[in-house]
Amino acid sequence: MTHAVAQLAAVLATALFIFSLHWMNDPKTARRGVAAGVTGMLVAVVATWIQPEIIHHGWVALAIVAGFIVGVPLSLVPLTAVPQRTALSHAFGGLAAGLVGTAEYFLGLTEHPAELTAFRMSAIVAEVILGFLTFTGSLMAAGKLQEVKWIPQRPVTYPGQNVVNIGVLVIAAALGVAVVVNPTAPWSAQAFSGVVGLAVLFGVLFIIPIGGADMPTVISILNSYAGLSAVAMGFVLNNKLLVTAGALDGSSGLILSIIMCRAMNRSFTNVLFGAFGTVQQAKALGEQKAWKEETVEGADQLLEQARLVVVIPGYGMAVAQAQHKVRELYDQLIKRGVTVKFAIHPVAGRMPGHMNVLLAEANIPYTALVEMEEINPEMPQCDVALVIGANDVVNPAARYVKDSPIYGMPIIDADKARTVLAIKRSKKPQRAALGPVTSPADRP
Amino acid sequence: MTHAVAQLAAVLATALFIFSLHWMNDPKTARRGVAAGVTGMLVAVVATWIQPEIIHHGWVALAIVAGFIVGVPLSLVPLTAVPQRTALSHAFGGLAAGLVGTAEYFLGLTEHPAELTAFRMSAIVAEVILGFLTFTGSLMAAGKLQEVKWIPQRPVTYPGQNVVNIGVLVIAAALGVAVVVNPTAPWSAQAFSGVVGLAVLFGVLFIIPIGGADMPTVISILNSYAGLSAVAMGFVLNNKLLVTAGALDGSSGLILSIIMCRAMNRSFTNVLFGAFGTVQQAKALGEQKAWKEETVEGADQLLEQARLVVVIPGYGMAVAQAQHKVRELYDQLIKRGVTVKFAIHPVAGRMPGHMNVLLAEANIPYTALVEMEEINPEMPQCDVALVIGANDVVNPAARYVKDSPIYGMPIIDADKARTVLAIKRSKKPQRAALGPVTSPADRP
Amino acid sequence: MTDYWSMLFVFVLATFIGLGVIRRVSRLLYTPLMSLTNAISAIAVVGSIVVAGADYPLTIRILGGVALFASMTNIVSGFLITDRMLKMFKKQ
Amino acid sequence: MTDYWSMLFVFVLATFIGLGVIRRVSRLLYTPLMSLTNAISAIAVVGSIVVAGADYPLTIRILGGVALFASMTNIVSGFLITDRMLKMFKKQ
Amino acid sequence: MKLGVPKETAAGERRVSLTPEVAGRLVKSGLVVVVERGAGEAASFGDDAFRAAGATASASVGDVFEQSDVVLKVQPPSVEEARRLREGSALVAVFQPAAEKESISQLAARKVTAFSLALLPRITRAQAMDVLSSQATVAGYKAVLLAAAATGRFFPMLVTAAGTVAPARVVVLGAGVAGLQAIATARRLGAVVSAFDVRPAVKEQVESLGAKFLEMDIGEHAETAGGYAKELSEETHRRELAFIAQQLKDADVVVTTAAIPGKRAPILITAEAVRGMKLGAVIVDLAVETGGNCELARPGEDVLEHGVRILGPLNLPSTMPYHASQMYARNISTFVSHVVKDGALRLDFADEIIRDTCVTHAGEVRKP
Amino acid sequence: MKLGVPKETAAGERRVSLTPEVAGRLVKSGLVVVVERGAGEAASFGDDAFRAAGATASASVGDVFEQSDVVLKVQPPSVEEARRLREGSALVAVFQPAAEKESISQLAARKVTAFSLALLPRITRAQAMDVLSSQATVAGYKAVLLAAAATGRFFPMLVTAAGTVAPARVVVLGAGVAGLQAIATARRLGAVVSAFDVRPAVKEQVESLGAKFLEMDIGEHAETAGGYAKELSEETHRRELAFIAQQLKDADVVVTTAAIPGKRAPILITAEAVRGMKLGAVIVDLAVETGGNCELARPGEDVLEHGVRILGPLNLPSTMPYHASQMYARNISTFVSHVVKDGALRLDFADEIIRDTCVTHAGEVRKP
Ligand SMILES: NC(=O)c1ccc[n+]([C@@H]2O[C@H](COP(=O)([O-])OP(=O)(O)OC[C@H]3O[C@@H](n4cnc5c(N)ncnc54)[C@H](OP(=O)(O)O)[C@@H]3O)[C@@H](O)[C@H]2O)c1
Ligand SMILES: NC(=O)c1ccc[n+]([C@@H]2O[C@H](COP(=O)([O-])OP(=O)(O)OC[C@H]3O[C@@H](n4cnc5c(N)ncnc54)[C@H](OP(=O)(O)O)[C@@H]3O)[C@@H](O)[C@H]2O)c1
Ligand SMILES: NC(=O)c1ccc[n+]([C@@H]2O[C@H](COP(=O)([O-])OP(=O)(O)OC[C@H]3O[C@@H](n4cnc5c(N)ncnc54)[C@H](O)[C@@H]3O)[C@@H](O)[C@H]2O)c1
Ligand SMILES: NC(=O)c1ccc[n+]([C@@H]2O[C@H](COP(=O)([O-])OP(=O)(O)OC[C@H]3O[C@@H](n4cnc5c(N)ncnc54)[C@H](O)[C@@H]3O)[C@@H](O)[C@H]2O)c1
Repeated sequence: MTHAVAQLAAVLATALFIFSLHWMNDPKTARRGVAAGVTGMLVAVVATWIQPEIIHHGWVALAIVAGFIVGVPLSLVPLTAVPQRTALSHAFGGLAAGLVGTAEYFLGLTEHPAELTAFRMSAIVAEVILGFLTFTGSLMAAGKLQEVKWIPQRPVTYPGQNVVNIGVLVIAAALGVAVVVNPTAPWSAQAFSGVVGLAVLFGVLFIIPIGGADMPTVISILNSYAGLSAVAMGFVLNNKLLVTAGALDGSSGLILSIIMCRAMNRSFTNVLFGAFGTVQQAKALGEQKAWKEETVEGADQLLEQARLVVVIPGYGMAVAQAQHKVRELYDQLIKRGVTVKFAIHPVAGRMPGHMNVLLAEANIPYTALVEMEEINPEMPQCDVALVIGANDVVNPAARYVKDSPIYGMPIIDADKARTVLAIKRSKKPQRAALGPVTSPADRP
Repeated sequence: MTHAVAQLAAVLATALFIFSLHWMNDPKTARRGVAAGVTGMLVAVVATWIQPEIIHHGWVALAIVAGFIVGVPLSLVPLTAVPQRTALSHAFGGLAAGLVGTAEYFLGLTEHPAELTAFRMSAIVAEVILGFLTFTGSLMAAGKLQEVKWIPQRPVTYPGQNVVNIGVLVIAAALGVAVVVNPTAPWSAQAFSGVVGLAVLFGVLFIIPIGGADMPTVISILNSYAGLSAVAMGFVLNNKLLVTAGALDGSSGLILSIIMCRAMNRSFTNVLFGAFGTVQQAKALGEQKAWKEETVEGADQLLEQARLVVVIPGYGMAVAQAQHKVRELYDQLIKRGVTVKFAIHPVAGRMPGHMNVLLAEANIPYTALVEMEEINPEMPQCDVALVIGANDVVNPAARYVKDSPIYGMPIIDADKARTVLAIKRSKKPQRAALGPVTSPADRP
Repeated sequence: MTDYWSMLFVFVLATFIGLGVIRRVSRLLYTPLMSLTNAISAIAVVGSIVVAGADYPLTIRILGGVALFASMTNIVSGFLITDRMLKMFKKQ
Repeated sequence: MTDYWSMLFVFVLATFIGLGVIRRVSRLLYTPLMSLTNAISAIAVVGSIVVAGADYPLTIRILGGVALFASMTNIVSGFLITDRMLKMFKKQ
Repeated sequence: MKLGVPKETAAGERRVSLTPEVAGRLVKSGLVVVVERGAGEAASFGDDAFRAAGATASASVGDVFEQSDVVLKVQPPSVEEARRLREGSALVAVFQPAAEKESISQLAARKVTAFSLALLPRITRAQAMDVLSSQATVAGYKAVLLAAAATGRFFPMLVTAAGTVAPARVVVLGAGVAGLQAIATARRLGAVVSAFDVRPAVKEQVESLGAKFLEMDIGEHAETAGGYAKELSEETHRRELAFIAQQLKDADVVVTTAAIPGKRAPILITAEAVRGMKLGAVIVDLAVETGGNCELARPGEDVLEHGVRILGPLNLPSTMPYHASQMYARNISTFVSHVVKDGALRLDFADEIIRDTCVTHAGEVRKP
Repeated sequence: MKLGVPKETAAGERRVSLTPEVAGRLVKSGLVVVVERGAGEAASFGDDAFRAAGATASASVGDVFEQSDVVLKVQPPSVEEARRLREGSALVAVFQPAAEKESISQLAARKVTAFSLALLPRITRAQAMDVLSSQATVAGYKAVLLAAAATGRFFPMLVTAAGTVAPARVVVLGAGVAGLQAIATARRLGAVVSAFDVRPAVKEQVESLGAKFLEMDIGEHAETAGGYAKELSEETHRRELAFIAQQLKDADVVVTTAAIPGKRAPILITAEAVRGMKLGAVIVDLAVETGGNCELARPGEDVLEHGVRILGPLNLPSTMPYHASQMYARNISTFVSHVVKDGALRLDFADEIIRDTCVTHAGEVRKP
C-alpha cells in the first residue's frame, strides 16, 4: 500500500515538476510554476517519509528543521548576491548527492555486498564523482563571485593546465572502474575514497582558470551536473522520481549553458571542457575582433539583455525595404524596456535624408533618431550596435586606411559598442562588425 | 542478451519516434522526420522478430508481405482520397489492437489463467473496447467520406440518440468490469465476446449522427483512440515501446482534435461525446450566429487555412494605431500564399480617406485595397473576414433595424463570409461578428 | 507490480512529450502529420508479431497474423503517403 | 535487470521533456529559472531521507543527515528566492 | 427628364457639377444630361468625354438653362442665371440662403424649386451627398500644400551631409473634416503635427492620425447634440486665445479651420499672437470666407505681418478641379437620385434631406 | 581673419550664405564674421540673431566687401560686386565659370582668389561641402510640392463617401539627388511613383524608395567612371524619347531632373510626347536652367500646351530660403574651414578640392 502511495506520489511529483518548468514559459504563470514545484517537492518528501523503512523520525525532522534554519536566511540575500547563492546551493546539492552515494557504497560494502552489482556500482561512482566535483566547483565559484579573500579572482592559468585537469579526471575515472569491477576487494574502500578525493580536487582545478565574467555559464553547467548526479542517485536507489527530476534539471542546465555560450560567442565544447583560460587570453591580447555568424536566437538574446541598443541603418535597409521589420524590432525592444536609438549618418543611403524618409514611413518617432555627432560619445555605453545594411558609414577604414575611397569621412563608432551585430546581404567581411545575423525577415 | 537488445531497441525506437514528430515542426525537416519514423519502426520490428519466442517465421513473413502488398497501393490513392485512407488505416490499427487483445485473453483463459491479473485484464478490456470501436467507427467514417452507397451520407439522428449511445458504452463497460473481476468464470468468455460485440456496435452508432464536414475532427479523435489502444496493448504485453509510441499518438490525436474543434468553434467536450447531431440541428435552424471569444491560436489557424482573407479596417484600427501590426499580419499571410484584400468602406474612420492614410503609411500596396461595391459580391467566397476596429461599416443593423442611426447605409457584407473575426477594444457584442479575438498586438 | 508503475511513468512522460512536440508542429503540416502518427500508431505491430509468431495455438496465431497484416499495411501505406505529401510540399 | 531498463527509459523521456520545456522558457526568466531548477534538483532529498531515517548504522545516518540538511536548505532557499524574484517581476 | 450642367461663371471657379463618369451613370439610369460647351474644360474634362458618356455636350448656355428640368450647379446662381431658369424647373447648388437673398427671391419669383446642398442634414443617409465634407477634404489637403510651398522650410526631418534639417512644427486649429485632412497631409509630409479643437471627441480622432492633441480645459460643453461646435462663452474664449497664442510661439506652420455652422468663424489668432510667432512662420486661414480665424487674414490675400505670412485662400476646392468635381458630381448625383423618382421630382417634405435642403419651392422661399 | 556675408542682390534670391548658427560656430573657431544689414531677412534670419551669435551684423555693403578677407556669397558676384571686392581678398560662391566669363575676368583683374563650389569634385571628403547636392535636395522636394499644388488632382488615394479618388501617377525622369528626393516626396504624399534614368545603378536606389523603375534597354554604357551620366548616342536617344513618350501617356505629374555635368540638359519630352499626355497633366522641368528636359518648357514660365501645364521654375532652393540657407551655410563653412588654416588661406593646389574649385587666383583665370 505505502509502496503504491510512493509510486503514485512519484508520478504526481514528476508531473508537477514538469508543469512547474512549463509555467516558467511566461512571467504571467511563473509564480504558479513555483507553487507547483513546492507541491511536487512536498508530495515527494511526505511520500518518502511515510515509508515503513524510515524509523528515525527525530533524526529526519532535525535535519529538515536545520535545513529551514539555514535556508530561509539564505533566501533573503540581496539580489546582487543571487549568483553566489545559486552556486552555494549547487554545492549543497552536490554534497548531498556525494554523501548519499558514499553512504550507499559503505552500506553495501558492510551489510549487503551482493547488492553492489556492476550497474549499481557504476551509478554510485558516477553519483559520487559528479556530486563532489559539483560540491567543490560550486564552492569555488561562489567564493569567486563573493570575492572571498583567499580565492583568486583573476583566472589562474599555467602551462599544461588542461593536461593536468584531464589527467585528474582520467585517474578518478580509472579508479572508479576498478571499484566497479571489484567493489568488495580489500583495497576497494581506499580506492573509493581516492575517487572522492580526486573529484573534490577536480572541482577546484576546474574553476580556478575561469574569470568572474564566465561564472554564470559555469554555474549553469554545474546545475546540469547536480541534476545528473541526482539521476545517478535515482539509479542507485531505484527511484524513478529522482531520475526524472534529475533529468529535467540536467537538461535544463544544459540548454541554459548552451544559450549562454551562444550569447557570449563561445562554442559549447569550448566551455564544457573548462578551457576558458585560452579565450580569456585571446581577448586580452588584441583588438582584432573576430566575426562570426550569429543565429537568430543568439541575436535575440543579445538584444533583449541589452540596456542601450543603437540601430545604424544604411542603404541596405532601404534596398531590402526592411523599415517595417525594423519598426517591429523596435516595438519589441521598447516593450522589454530596452532603450533604442537610431544613429543616422549624414550620408547613409543614396540621397540626403534617405533614412529619414524610410524611418518616418515606418512611424519611428523623431525622438528616437540621433545624429552621428551626438551618438558617438555614447557608443562605449552601447550594449549592442545593430548595423542594418550599412557599410561605409561604420567602416573604420575611414579612419585608418589612407587609400580607401572613404578615408577621412567621419563614421559612426559602431566598433566601440560592446557588441556589434550586422545584418547584410552577402558575407563579404564587414570590417566593423562581429558578423552577419540572418535577415530580420526570419525573426519570430 | 536478446532481451537487452529488445530493450535498447525500444529506447532507440522511442527516441526516433520523438524526433520524427519533432521534425514535423518545419517543412524543411519534415521528410527527415519520416525517415526517423521508418527507422524507428524497422528497429522495433527487427528487435521483436529476433526474440527467441518467435518461432513461426514463415507465418510472420507471410503477414508482413501481405501488408506490403495491400499497403503500397493504398499509399497511392489520389490526394483527394487521403482522408478516407487515413480513416481506413485507423480501422486496421483498431482491428489489430482488438485482435491482439482478444488473442491475449483467450490465450490466458486456455493456457495461463494465473496471468490474467486484474491489472492485465483491465488493460485487455480497454484495449479491446478501444480497438474495436476504432475499427468500426473508422470504417464508417471512411465509408462516409468515400460516399459508399449503403452508408448514409447525411447525419442520421433520432430522439434519445445520446441515451442509446451512452447506454451501449455503459453496458460494454459493465460487462468488461465483470470479466476483469472474474476472468475465468464459465460465462466470462461469452461476456468478453459481448464486450467485443458492443464495442463494434458503438463504433457504428458513434459515427452515424455525424456529417461529412465534421469527419476530419472525428478521424483525429479516432487516431487518438488508436494510440490509446496501443498503450493498453503495451500494458498487456509489458512493452514500454508500445506505451510510449501509443502515448505519442494518443496525445497528438488529442491536440489535433482540440485545435480543429477550436477552428470550428466547437467545444472539445461537445465533440468528444459524439453529440454532433445537436450542433448540426442548431446550425440548420437559424441565422442567429453565436459569438465566441477566439484565442490567438485559433485565429491564426483560421487565417492560415484560408484562401481569401478580407480585412475590414475601421476607426478602431486608427485609434489603436494598429496599421503596422496589420501590415505584419498581411506580410505573414501573403508569405503563406493567402490572398488578402482590404475592403475599405467609404465612411470607415472619422474623415474621408482615413483608412487610406493609415494603410499607405504602413506601406500596404494600393493594389490590395478594394472598394465596398467591388468586394461585396465576393464576400461569400471569403474564408475569413477580419474586422479590425470597425463597427458601423459592417453592422447589419444598417439593413434591418429601421430606427438605427445607420439604417440604410450600405455596409460591407462581412456577415456573408464563412467566418468573421473581429478585433475590438471592448466586448460589446458586435452584431456581424462571431466574436472578438485578442488584439493583434499579442500575435506572435 | 513495480513494472506497471514503470509503465505508468513511461506513459505519463510520453504523453507530455507528445503534447509538447505536436503543439509546435507547423499547421501547414497537419495532414501529413496525421498520416505520420497513423503510421507510428501501427507500432501495435510489435504485439502482433509476438502473437502471430510465438508458440501459440493456431487460432490465436491466425488472430495475430491478421493483426500483423493490418498493422503492416498501416506502416507501409502511412509512411509512404506521408513522404509523398511532403515531397509535394517541397515543390511548392 | 528490467528495472534498470525502465529507469533508462524514464531518463531518456525526462530529458526530452526537459529540453522541450526549457527551450520555450522566456529569456526574461532565466535567473529565476536557474534557482527554480536548483530547488528541484534538491529532489536528492528523497534519497537523503532514506539514508538518514532507515535502520542503518549511525555513521551512515550521519552522512544521510548532512545530505538531508543540505538538500533541505536548497529546497527552502531555492523556492523562496525564486518566488521573491518573480514577485518583483510582477511589479515591473 | 433632363439634367442641365452649365459652365460655372463665378470668378475663379474651375469645378463642374458633373463629370463624364457620373453623367454616364445618370444616362444609364434613364436620364438625359445636357452639358454646356466647355463646362468641364477647366477641370480637365473635355466635351468629348461627356459625349462618350452619352451626354449631350456642346450645348449653349441658353439651351442648358431653358431645356433642363433640373439644373446642377456648383456655385449659387448669379441673378442673371436665376433669370434664365425655366419656370417650374429645379436647381441644385451649394449656397447659404442668408448670403444669397437676392438670387433666392429671383428663384422664388420664377417658381424654381431650388436645393442648397450646404443645408444637408449631417445624417448617415446623407453622407454620400455631403458636399461640405467632400469639398472640405480637398481644402484641408490643399491648405497644407499651400503652406508647405509658402514656408521657407522643409516639412520632413532630413539628416544630411549639410547638417540636419529639423522637421516643421505644424499646428492645426479646428479638427473638423478639413482639419483632420490637413493633419493627415502634414503628417504624410513628415511634419510634427499638433492640433486643437474645442470638441472633446476630437482628441481621439487627432491621435488616430498620429498627431498630438493640444489639451486645454475648456470648462464648458462646447458640442451640440448634432456633434457640431457651439460658440464659447466670452471668458472661455479669452482663455482659449491665450492658450493658442502660447502654442503658436514655436510653430512653423499654422492651418486654421475652425467654424461654427451658420455663425461667423471664431477668432483664434489675434494680431498679438501673430507678433509672438517666429519669423518666417506661415498661417493658412481656411475660415477666411466666414470671417477668418486669424484677425489679420484677408480673403484671397497674402498678408505679411511681423515676419509672418498669412494666407487667406478662397475656394480651395476649385484649385483642384479634377478631383473636387469628381467628388462633387458623386454627391450631387446621389442627391438627384434621391429626389428624382421615375423621371419626376418627388418632393416628400417629410424626408429631412428634402425638407432641410429645399430653399425655394412653388414660388415660396422656405429658408430665411 | 574676416569673413564677409553680403546680402544677395540677384533677382529673387532669398538665401544667405551664412546662418546665425553657422556664423556662431565660425566665430567660436576664431574668425570674425561681418554680415550686411538685412542679409538674412528674406530667409527669416534677423540681424539680431547674427549679433547674438557673435557676428558683426548691420554692416553696410561697402563694409562687407571692402573689409573682408573672404566674402561668402550664394550667387555669382555681379560685375558691380566683383569691382567692390578688395584686391587680394577671396570669394566663395556657386557659379559655372563658362557662364560667368565677364565677372570672372573682373575678379582676376582685381587679383581676387575666387572659388566656385559648383566645381567641387564629387569625392567623399567633399560631401559636407557639396552645395549642388544640398540645393538639389531642396529643389527635388519643392518641385513635387509645386506639381501637387498645380495639378487638379489629389496625390493620395482616398476612399470616401463621395467615391474613390485614384492616386496620382507621378513619373520622375532622371533620378539624381533631386530626382530621388522628388520620388521620396511624391511617395510620401501617397502618389504612385515610377522613375527613369539612364544610369543602371539607379534602379536599386529608386526601388529603395518604394517606387517603380521604368526599365529600358539602353544598350550602351551611359555612366562615366565618376558615376555621372554621359550623353547618349543619337540612336539611343531616339529610342529613349519613344520609350518615355509611351510612359507618360497616363502620367498625371512628371518631374524631370536629368542633367549631364557641363552639358545642355538632354531633351526627354518632345512636344509630340506632350500632345500624347492626359488633359490636366503637369510637368515640372527642373533642368530648365540648363536648357530643359521638356522641349516646351520656358525658364521661369508656366506654359499651357495641349491641356498640359509645363512649369519651368528657376532657383527653387531660393523659395525655401530658411533650410536652403542652413544647408548652404553648413557647406560653405566646411569649405572655409578647409581652405583657411590658422587665420590664413592655405592654397594647396595639390588638394583636388582646392584645385578644382579655384576659378581665379593671383590675377590668373584658372578655369575656362
Ligand atoms: N546619402 C547620400 O546623399 C549619398 C549619396 C550618394 C552616395 N552616398 C554614399 O553611400 C554610402 C552610404 O553608406 P551606407 O553604409 O548607407 O551604405 P553602403 O556602404 O553602400 O552599404 C550598404 C550595405 O547594405 C548591405 N545590403 C545591400 N542590400 C541589402 C539587402 N537587400 N539586405 C541586407 N543588406 C543589404 C550591403 O551588404 P553587401 O556588402 O552584402 O552587399 C552593405 O553592407 C556612403 O559611402 C556615401 O558616401 C551617399
Ligand atoms: N469617414 C468619415 O468621413 C466619417 C466622418 C465622421 C463620422 N463617420 C462615421 O464613423 C463611423 C465609421 O465606422 P467604423 O466602423 O470605422 O467605426 P466605428 O463604428 O466607430 O467602430 C469603431 C470600432 O473600433 C473599436 N475600437 C475603438 N478603439 C479601439 C482600439 N483601441 N482597439 C481595438 N478596437 C477599437 C470599437 O470597439 P468598442 O465598441 O469596443 O469601442 C468599435 O468596434 C460611421 O458611422 C461613419 O458614418 C465617418
Ligand atoms: N454623417 C456624419 O455623421 C458626419 C459627416 C461629416 C462630418 N461629421 C462631423 O461633423 C463635425 C463638423 O465637421 P465640419 O466639416 O463641419 O467641420 P469644419 O471642417 O467646418 O471645422 C469645424 C471645426 O472647428 C471646431 N471649432 C469650432 N469652434 C472652435 C473654437 N473656438 N476653437 C477651436 N475649434 C473650434 C469645431 O469643433 C469643428 O471641429 C466633424 O467633427 C465631423 O466628424 C459627421
Ligand atoms: N560624394 C558622392 O559620392 C556623391 C554625392 C552626391 C551625389 N552623388 C552621385 O552623383 C550622381 C549625380 O547626381 P546629381 O545630383 O548631379 O544628379 P542630378 O540631380 O544633376 O541629375 C542628373 C540625373 O539625370 C540622369 N540623366 C542624365 N541623362 C539622362 C537621360 N538622357 N535620360 C535619363 N536620365 C538622364 C543622370 O543619370 C542623373 O541621375 C548621383 O547618382 C549621386 O548618387 C555622389
